[in-house]
Amino acid sequence: MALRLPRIGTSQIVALGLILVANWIVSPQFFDIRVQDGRLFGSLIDVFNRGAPVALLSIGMVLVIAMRGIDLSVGAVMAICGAIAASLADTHSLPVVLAAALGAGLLCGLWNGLLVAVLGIQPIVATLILMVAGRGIAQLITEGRIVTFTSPDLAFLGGGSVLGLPTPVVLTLGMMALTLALVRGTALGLMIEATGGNPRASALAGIGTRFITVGVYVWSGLCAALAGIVASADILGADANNAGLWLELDAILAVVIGGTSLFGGRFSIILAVVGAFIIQAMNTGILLSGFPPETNLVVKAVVVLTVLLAQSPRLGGHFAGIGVLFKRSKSGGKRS
Amino acid sequence: MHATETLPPPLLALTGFSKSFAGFVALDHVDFTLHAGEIHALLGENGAGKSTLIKAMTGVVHRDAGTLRLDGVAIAPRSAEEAVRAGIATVYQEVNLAPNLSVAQNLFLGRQPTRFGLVREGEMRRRARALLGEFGLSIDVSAPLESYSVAIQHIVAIARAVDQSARVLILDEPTASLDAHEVEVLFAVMRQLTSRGIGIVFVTHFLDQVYAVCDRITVLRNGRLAGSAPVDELPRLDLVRLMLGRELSEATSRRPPVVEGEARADVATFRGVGKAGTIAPFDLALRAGHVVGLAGLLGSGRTETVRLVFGAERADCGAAEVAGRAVSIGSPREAMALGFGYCPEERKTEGIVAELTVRENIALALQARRGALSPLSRREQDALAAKFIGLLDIRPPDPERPVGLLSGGNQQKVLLARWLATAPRLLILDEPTRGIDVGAHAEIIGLIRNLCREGMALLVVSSELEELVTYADEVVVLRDRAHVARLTGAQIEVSTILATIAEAPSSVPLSADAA
Amino acid sequence: ADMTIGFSQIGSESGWRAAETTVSKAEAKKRNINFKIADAQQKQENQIKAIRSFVAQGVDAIFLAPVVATGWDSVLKEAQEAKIPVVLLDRDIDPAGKDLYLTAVTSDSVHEGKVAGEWLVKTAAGKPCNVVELQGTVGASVATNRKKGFEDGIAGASNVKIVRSQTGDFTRAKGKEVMESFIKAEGGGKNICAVYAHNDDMMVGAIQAMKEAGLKPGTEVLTVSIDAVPDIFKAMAAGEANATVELTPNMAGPAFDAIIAFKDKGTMPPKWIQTESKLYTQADNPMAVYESKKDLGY
Amino acid sequence: MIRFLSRLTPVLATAAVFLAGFVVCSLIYPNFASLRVVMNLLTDNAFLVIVAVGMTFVIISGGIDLSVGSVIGFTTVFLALAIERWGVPPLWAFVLILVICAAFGACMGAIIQYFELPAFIVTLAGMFLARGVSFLLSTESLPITADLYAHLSDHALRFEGGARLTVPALVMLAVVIGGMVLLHLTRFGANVYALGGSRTATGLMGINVARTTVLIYILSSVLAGLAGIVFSLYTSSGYSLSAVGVELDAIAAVVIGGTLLSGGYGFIFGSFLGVMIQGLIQTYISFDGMLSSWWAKIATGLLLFAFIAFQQLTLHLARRSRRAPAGVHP
Ligand SMILES: Nc1ncnc2c1ncn2[C@@H]1O[C@H](COP(=O)(O)OP(=O)(O)OP(=O)(O)O)[C@@H](O)[C@H]1O
Ligand SMILES: Nc1ncnc2c1ncn2[C@@H]1O[C@H](COP(=O)(O)OP(=O)(O)OP(=O)(O)O)[C@@H](O)[C@H]1O
Ligand SMILES: [Mg+2]
Ligand SMILES: [Mg+2]
Repeated sequence: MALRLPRIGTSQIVALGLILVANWIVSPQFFDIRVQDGRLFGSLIDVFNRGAPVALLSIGMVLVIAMRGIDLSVGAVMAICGAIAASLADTHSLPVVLAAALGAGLLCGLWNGLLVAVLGIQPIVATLILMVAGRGIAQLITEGRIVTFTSPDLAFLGGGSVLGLPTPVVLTLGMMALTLALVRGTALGLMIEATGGNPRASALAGIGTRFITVGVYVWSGLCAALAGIVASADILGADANNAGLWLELDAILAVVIGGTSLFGGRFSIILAVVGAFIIQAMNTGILLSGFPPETNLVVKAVVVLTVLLAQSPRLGGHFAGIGVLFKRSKSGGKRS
Repeated sequence: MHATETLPPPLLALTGFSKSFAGFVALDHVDFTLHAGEIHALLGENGAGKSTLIKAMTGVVHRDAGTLRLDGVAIAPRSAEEAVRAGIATVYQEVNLAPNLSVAQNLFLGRQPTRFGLVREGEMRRRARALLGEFGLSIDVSAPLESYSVAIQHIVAIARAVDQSARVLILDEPTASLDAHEVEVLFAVMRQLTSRGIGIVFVTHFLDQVYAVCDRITVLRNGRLAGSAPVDELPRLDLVRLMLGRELSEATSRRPPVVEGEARADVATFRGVGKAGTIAPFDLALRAGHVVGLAGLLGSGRTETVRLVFGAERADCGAAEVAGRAVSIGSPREAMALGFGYCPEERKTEGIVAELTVRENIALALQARRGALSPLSRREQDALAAKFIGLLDIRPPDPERPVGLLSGGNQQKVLLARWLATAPRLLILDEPTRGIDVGAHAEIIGLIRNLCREGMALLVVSSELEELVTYADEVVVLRDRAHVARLTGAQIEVSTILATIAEAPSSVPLSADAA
Repeated sequence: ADMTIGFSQIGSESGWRAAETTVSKAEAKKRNINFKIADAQQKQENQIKAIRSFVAQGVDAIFLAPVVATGWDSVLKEAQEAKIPVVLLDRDIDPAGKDLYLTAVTSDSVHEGKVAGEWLVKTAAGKPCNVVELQGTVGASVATNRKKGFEDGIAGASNVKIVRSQTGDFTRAKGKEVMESFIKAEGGGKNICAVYAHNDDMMVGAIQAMKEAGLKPGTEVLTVSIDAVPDIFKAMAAGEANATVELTPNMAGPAFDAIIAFKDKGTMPPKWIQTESKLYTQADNPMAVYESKKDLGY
Repeated sequence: MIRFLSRLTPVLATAAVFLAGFVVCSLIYPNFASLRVVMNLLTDNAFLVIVAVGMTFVIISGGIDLSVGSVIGFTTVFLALAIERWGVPPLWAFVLILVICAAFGACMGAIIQYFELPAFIVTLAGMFLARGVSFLLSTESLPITADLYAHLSDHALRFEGGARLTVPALVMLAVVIGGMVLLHLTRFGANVYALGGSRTATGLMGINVARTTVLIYILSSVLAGLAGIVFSLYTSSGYSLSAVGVELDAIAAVVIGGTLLSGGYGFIFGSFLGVMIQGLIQTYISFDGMLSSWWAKIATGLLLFAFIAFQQLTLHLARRSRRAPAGVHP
């Protein structure tokens, strides 16, 4: 990857804005927001609410990718943890349910991390194992059915709201803040970037690359667990067959749209989350547009390519060009 | 313009070359002329713009302005490929070969001998052996390039370019990691090429080499042309003044003699440490305020020795003692916990993290030793960066620039700064002055001496024996991956070291507890 | 009968399919048949591999739930050459391959859609009715057929028309998401008179979306979907869903009987054993149906 | 020679793992060790091996191609429509589709090269596009009834016991051999490795990086198109949803075969073995047949893990003698 002077991710934010405007054009009521049962309600809110699971996944994924890894198992981990949460919801208290589901995510992450860091298996294969087997485990838990629950506590995590914002959005913001505190409040972020940028040099500089590798996979597992809980809480049931299916690709896409290189190094959590919302804004736009579903993928391809081309260093980042106006007022280029 | 009555018309003529990176002016209307059959030194401080000029010439970097004429015909190569096709072969500053390919493939990539479209492996290997033979190198050419040390990789890169060069050969610091013998071989080859009418551009920081082979000198300073003259019209001191824009405080005088028997605390002792197939078991004692130098030919095992000491590779025999306590050093982290620091030789692959800023690269090792949970505050990092940018004169003095965008010599300084920042008890330096300019060179040697005075133990690998003898208190000579001799006191002379290196095996007995 | 039968199942993508697998196993057990199931994870190539491997193992008969209608000729020919009878379950294949299988036990998915459509026309009773449609996976034959059948069903009634149609991938989560956007796009749901979903799972999701948007499914908005999985009966019992068309998970039972008769007595079964597409509404005691279905492995 | 063998270690390890697996399966199921099972492995996985060969080039060059599965799907739909609806003679349809695929690959390669965008995303967009266009062409599955198809699918080298070496399998074997020659014995192949080793260095060595990159993606797409042709022969039909997720299977096979995802190392034959190992796992599971859907998935995962762990172990033992830097771990 070519080296560049640091930039702040104005191109992503501009892209998100443009897609939202496009949505408004295909669906004039896009920006209408009203309050319904104490909760904000509208297409714009839907974008953030529906985007929450992928945003959560991308928070973990961005760290893994920054370490030159990749985690294909997140979709399956979502299914496992969602299944555990849904099966326990009606018989156990919420803390127990959450502990069990998050604990399972942690274990999944630990497994991936150990395969990568200790056995030295290439990340894509190491996590492929859990991607395949994990969905099986989730189906084993639900025996292939959709396990439903009625517990209002768990349901709150999917359908409830805090200060008018849907809980999934709040959880995503919370997880993002926690992760930011963890990696940018400590030197972990620097170490991850160094290791991703040059693993040999970092090991020689005394960074515990192995430990950090395991750590980022564990974190990715936790994020996936949370996403799984949100997904289950949303439909009041665990659909082990479909929960999180192919979401790993969306999460990776979000991370890359967020400007993090798949070859590791510099990363930005906030922009990865923005990337996730870009994807969801596009999906919501497609749904609102009323085009026949056969065209969904073609529209998606065109939008993804346009967003990426606009970010291309060759095109000088035209979005970023607009963004320079904002950039001047802010100081420094600290990434987060 | 100098009158060039005796010289043939220029082979390569650059006029008005300019290049700026995001507002930073790296080249400012530089003119440069190369004649056929001439070796032309391109000199300047670190960051003066030498490498950038070369890259702009070959089209790797897109210049903002300037014209390029080869044999009077304007050309504008847009990539290395086009430059090569025009007859300009280049060895760039960092080894730029494919590490995963075999040596032979690297030598002939893109021009392998083929039959019916298939590469003739045997023929290619044969030619590769012959080509490297001219450089006095006899290695397994079917092994991947990365299994060899940087020095060998550099020779391979040079051999490739030499073999490719039709009109012009450009060498950007080819001698930075070569030992005296290799340098001689290279010079012989260069002279032979010039006799065929090829023009050579030669970048180096070793002024002796300039006077040994070059016909003409062009000096850059801060991206501008500072002057150009035939070698015999530019004596050494004038040259240095031209490069630095000031007088050089001559720091390369002899070190003050060491008082024998002076009591010094042992920092670390290694007994019988070695690794099968890599380096024979050796003894090494490192003491506070004491500099141990490692000397030897390419591949003699110097780098391997220091990697074992630092735990970058695990020894399979022997014992280590640090401050009187038996320790086992299994990883760099453990070594750092014992107060060791190691500045590796391969700065691109093992040293810098190109994307990270100067500040972050400097803070990296110190941060790793403190642990992730006690981060250096931004202010501490800034202070650290400011301190070392000033101390080592890192240019441009911008702590927020990604290190990968610095010139080679400045990257080396950042690497040094990283380890100096940890204030280690034992600092291991592998070729610390690689690619560093004359001015900074003197400063760094001064720095090494100061550190020593402050009680740090040093273990230094250097191919520059002149440099080594100015600060080493003890020189260990290696040959064929074994420590063969230990020189102290008056024995530390370039001539003695050279003689020891060259001696037939086992003629200098190595007493385990000498010195 | 001491028989080994291999079943190339499509996958386990939905509750209905899980039930089909469970029921098939139970039916096999009842008849003392050694029943091997290969899950193809929605991929035709995996199904072909599975059939080949059944042939290589020398099973007595092969059941196939074909993921798509075409592309079975050569592998079924191989089975035929090995003299292994093949029975299609749940879905049919292209007519060109008629003589390559013994019989097909399927429901008619066009018919299912039609039943749903006719119910809606009847219920709308001449009043203008805007329908939003939740399609199955794009390209899936069931989705195409159920769409076509529904359109046939409402063809005669100019008052009923489909205003929006999107894919919900047969899943609850997507069903809910798509319904949310339909509601917003159709003036907060006020313009929606009925929802038609290609399966019940999507409808369950859509019902949630409507409730969250403050709509009253089952009364303000009519619902009709297909499959008759237990959860839709719960919704019907709660008055939140109106109708569903049953697709029985017991396809294997009749297939076993046909095979046994064929093997033991040489009876040629009819080419098509059609299962019933029964319509259930709130009037059909949904709670009782729920109880009877809830342990079938949905 | 020793050097050469040591570079082949990953492939040898994979081969050993495959053979061991085959022996174990044969011990468990008597019918397993038959020519028929072996031939089925070749035929059933033919299209996957063909895309895996293309994928090997891409991955060795340091890239990735996620579009191949969709390209297969598109190819089958296009062929069905071209042959059945538009009346194009099958052979012309083959030529046409390969040209279209080549253009598609060229576009992806050019975008990756000239706009400096990550291959992962560009080919992901390619994946959406190819699948999306096949939906637009037709969402129904279309039978292909042309004589050539009937002829080709009947044509096979028959062995006793019902084993058949089919046309797809023969095409696949030819592609493997062709791929090996191209990758291991030509200048182009060396350039592919060089790109994976270091992109900048390759450019500085005077290799036309742009051309090589574009050619690599053309190759991958053309092979995906060929895989699509084979797939359509295999199923005598075209269907927009065919070969969903095949890109992941292909990538997994390539990586299991010892190719480094980060580029620079790998072997075509390893990828072939990688596909065969996956096929073996599937065959084993369908021979067992007692596993419920989820247990089958879990077993697939565990077997994959067992194979890979065993491969790591073999590699580790093979490398023990050679030096490996400790403490420095990528
Ligand atoms: N891609 C780039 N972006 C920004 N600045 C650059 C880039 N490449 C080089 N520079 C800057 O241009 C200046 C000249 O660098 P150059 O590499 O030409 O120096 P040099 O004379 O070769 O030094 P050295 O002796 O250390 O190799 C340096 O200050 C460097 O930081
Ligand atoms: N002449 C040679 N023949 C074969 N291999 C060699 C030769 N020289 C170096 N090597 C390889 O390079 C590796 C590096 O050796 P090492 O780094 O210990 O040498 P060094 O004394 O530090 O020399 P350098 O000046 O190259 O750093 C050796 O382990 C060996 O594999
Ligand atoms: Mg330079
Ligand atoms: Mg060395």
